[in-house]
Amino acid sequence: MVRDHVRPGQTLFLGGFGHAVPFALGQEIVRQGIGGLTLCRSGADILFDQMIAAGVVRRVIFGYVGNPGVGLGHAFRRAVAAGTLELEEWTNFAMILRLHAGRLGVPFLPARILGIGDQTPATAAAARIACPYTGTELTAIPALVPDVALIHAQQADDEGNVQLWGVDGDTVEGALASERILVTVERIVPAATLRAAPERTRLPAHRVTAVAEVPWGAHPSWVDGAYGRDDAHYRDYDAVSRDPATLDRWLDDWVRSGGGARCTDLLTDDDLAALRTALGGAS
Amino acid sequence: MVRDHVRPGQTLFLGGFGHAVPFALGQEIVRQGIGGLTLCRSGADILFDQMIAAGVVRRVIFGYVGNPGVGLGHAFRRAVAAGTLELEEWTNFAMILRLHAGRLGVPFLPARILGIGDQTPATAAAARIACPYTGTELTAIPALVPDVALIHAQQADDEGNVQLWGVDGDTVEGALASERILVTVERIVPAATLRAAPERTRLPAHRVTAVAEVPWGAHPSWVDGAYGRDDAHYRDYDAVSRDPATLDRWLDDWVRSGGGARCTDLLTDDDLAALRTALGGAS
Amino acid sequence: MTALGETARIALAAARELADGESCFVGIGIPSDAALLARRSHAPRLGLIYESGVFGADPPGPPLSTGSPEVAAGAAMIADGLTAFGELQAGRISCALLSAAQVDRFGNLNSTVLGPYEAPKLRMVGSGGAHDIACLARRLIVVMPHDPRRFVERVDFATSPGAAPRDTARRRALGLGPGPSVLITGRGRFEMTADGWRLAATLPGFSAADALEGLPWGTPPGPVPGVAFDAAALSALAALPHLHEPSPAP
Amino acid sequence: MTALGETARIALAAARELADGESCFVGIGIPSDAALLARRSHAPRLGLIYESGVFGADPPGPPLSTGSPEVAAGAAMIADGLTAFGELQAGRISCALLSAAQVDRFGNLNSTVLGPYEAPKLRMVGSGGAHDIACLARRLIVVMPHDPRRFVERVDFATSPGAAPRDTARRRALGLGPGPSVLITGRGRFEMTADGWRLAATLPGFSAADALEGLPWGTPPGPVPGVAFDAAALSALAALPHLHEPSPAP
Repeated sequence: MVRDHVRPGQTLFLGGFGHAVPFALGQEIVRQGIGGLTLCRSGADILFDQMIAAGVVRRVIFGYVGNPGVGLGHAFRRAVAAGTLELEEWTNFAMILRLHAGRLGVPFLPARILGIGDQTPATAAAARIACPYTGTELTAIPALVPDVALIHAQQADDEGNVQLWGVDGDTVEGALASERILVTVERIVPAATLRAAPERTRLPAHRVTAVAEVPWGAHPSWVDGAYGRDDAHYRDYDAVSRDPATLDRWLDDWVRSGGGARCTDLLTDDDLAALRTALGGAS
Repeated sequence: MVRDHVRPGQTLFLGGFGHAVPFALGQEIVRQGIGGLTLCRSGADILFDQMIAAGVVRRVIFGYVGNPGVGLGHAFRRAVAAGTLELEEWTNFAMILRLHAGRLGVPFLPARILGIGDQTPATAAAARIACPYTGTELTAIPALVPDVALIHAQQADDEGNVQLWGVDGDTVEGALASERILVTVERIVPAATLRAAPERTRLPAHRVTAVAEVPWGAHPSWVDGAYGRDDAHYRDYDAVSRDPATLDRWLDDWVRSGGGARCTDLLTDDDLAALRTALGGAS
Repeated sequence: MTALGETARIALAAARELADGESCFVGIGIPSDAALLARRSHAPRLGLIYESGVFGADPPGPPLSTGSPEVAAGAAMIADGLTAFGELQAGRISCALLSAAQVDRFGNLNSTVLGPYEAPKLRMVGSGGAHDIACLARRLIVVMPHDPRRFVERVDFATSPGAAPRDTARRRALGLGPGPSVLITGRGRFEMTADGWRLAATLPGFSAADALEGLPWGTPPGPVPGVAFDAAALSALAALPHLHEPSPAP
Repeated sequence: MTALGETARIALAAARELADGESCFVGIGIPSDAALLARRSHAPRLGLIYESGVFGADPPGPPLSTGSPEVAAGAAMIADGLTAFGELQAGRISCALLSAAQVDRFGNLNSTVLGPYEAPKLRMVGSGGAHDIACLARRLIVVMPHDPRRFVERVDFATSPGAAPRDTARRRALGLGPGPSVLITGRGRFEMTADGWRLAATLPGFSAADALEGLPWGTPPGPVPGVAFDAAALSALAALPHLHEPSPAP
């Protein structure tokens, strides 16, 4: 799926705001060495950091890059220091609005933010406009239309309708803003099962380019109703990612040699059972 | 609830796009004779027409007023001809964007519509703006913040969290755009029941002014999972509303003497059972 | 074939305009019926989208409203109106079907007023989503019964803008869709040209003269082919009872 | 009382700022802990809102991320980030809590870089929603451990704008919230004035001199009252083990 639909140099939206982060898809891109990419989303976690460490990322468009609740993104931090990563830095709300504008098919949306405080080069370049009715000064947040969205979700049917529930953040905004949508799911379900709960469908089949069944495809993040978040993995990543050589060996073990769903091969059956019944997982 | 929170002359958003139209709340306003109202929504059905016929409406802000699939809104049509109703006429997408702007707290949102074709006085007065990035000419759709939203939904808990699923249209947009939200529900449920399916909650407790349990509160429209749409009632309304005197008698029977949930008193038990098991109702 | 009612003929002819895998924004009535016929015959993966926010619908019976139980029953996705119109504005929906009270030479549609706006002879329902669809759809098919009163040189109010050459230039400048390209009536299939509608084909049982009878726009440039309804579509029609009523021979 | 760890003290003191029935936009860490403490003691109807789109949360344990299972578990509503920030921008959320790497005299917060933006000494995580919250919140409470390195005359980068008099005027013109009004540290409670933070109260076990130790802003204008933690809050704290660690006496 990745081989057919992701090209070097493209702009990719990565789904998952803490929940349902598309690790399997992102790590497959690392394995295939598809480089020169621009990654975007509002709040990004260690999948961004891993892809930066693996050298496939040229540029990030973001509101936050780190290891939430744990600390900094160390590969991100080093790449900034080395000058090997271009930054286009917004805020989380600004990123959501950039994607919302893309999704709605307008070139910009107005917002009250970014008119005060220190600005990054990106936000300093944003246009200021006046509301034609009230005169209020607003920031014109430019639309963002990524080439490809990478999404992990609970389930899809054969036609490609995708059901995703639980924490969303900007996942659906980013998917619908994108030209193409690639999806991994925990399971493929019959069309009748999906159509019995149409409110859970968030991406309609005609917008979805390809779907693959990849259980555990969001590990170490979590999938509501399937498995909990592997917080220990996020904490471990902080330790291994502080040193570039250690991180490189870790990427060999966890990403390059298998990765994605298969990185769960490195967990014991007991580990997986514990995650399955963890908070957020199946009960 | 209506007595405490609705004042003459206010602007009311009426929820329900075909589904879950707040008939009980609207008809209670008629019974209490709260007049001089402005009603707004995108696509409005016969509840607008009844409130116009009852003389409580001074103005409508709308994209459509009619009896969907059946015909015109006859009281609406007559009030326009008589010059007793002020029209502020947009389109459905424009109304959705007006409410969306209100909900997002910006004074306008840009859109590609309303720049071609004949314009109503309202749309002709809408400002045209240029995108500061692309130069594209766009229409600035002004925000709409109704005083009160009237909403019917499936269920709520004691705290006032409201769950609404199925067809939405602009119901949630209009509710969140409004200063206050009044809600009738088919049933009050324990907080634990509601919190077991938090994706179904669409209005958070701190935004909801009051909730009342009013089973059948959306009849003759429908409530997903509870009862089907009483299409025969909509067809009958077309017949009775063609003549003002007939309509006035009908309003006495169906609205003024009881109305809302109680208008189902006029249906037989067999009628109600049939609606409960109709398409869309409980199975 | 003359046993087919007018609604059935229009739905059959309009269904032929829709390809498998397309997404199609539809309203209530013939637009919905036509898309459903296509989905039940040659286009099983056609995605029906209603302005109420329903995607991938497959109504088990004719809905009265875009928010009716029939629209929701068995749908693939229920979102909201913002999602439906947003996808349309972003150019993510491949086509749309519209009808109205009046259509004119350049495909302007009227669903607002007969007579002047400020003092109408008949106040109708208003745009609903029709203006938005006519602006934003990437491909637009208009369906109308062959009732000459509905076909006018210029509509009383252009609720839904058409494709006159001047409008086409403005549409391009605004980043809109091209406007209506095909008109299906109960008797013929018309295509939009720089001079307005041109009869491109006739429906089974009707001649070119029948198709143009009472219309304010011109004669066909030469011989006009006939549209043929295939067996799959006719058999799908048979399963939609409300479209299967007989009608008087023309 | 000196057995209370710094995190617990800050959470207890910040919780006192929140009234029952309020809605409160919170992030991970002490902001989340403080709001939860309030909800579990004097403010049982406090609505916790996370930028991930979760409303009415009641985390059973400390989440690492605003999208963590603990945030979703038992929440009243899960929507999306647009809904959360939209409600904030529309002024529909009564207050917010923020923390950061640095805070300065006028409540500017830095979570972007130490050193210059183009050549940082330390590149941090960036704004996330912090800038947005600092602009839009109708009432803003800042929480910070008492680590003098974090308290500076002027932050290296004002990710989240403060409430200097010049900024206050601009905030009014832009229709923004007033900026930070209260700062809770591990030792004191500060209020924003036209001259910047002014010590308004001390936390149990600390003197005014302790509260100001190592800070770049001035002495208190006179005697400063002490904050008292009530029994309900302390008992709620006991049920939140991660906040109950002992800490060295000051």
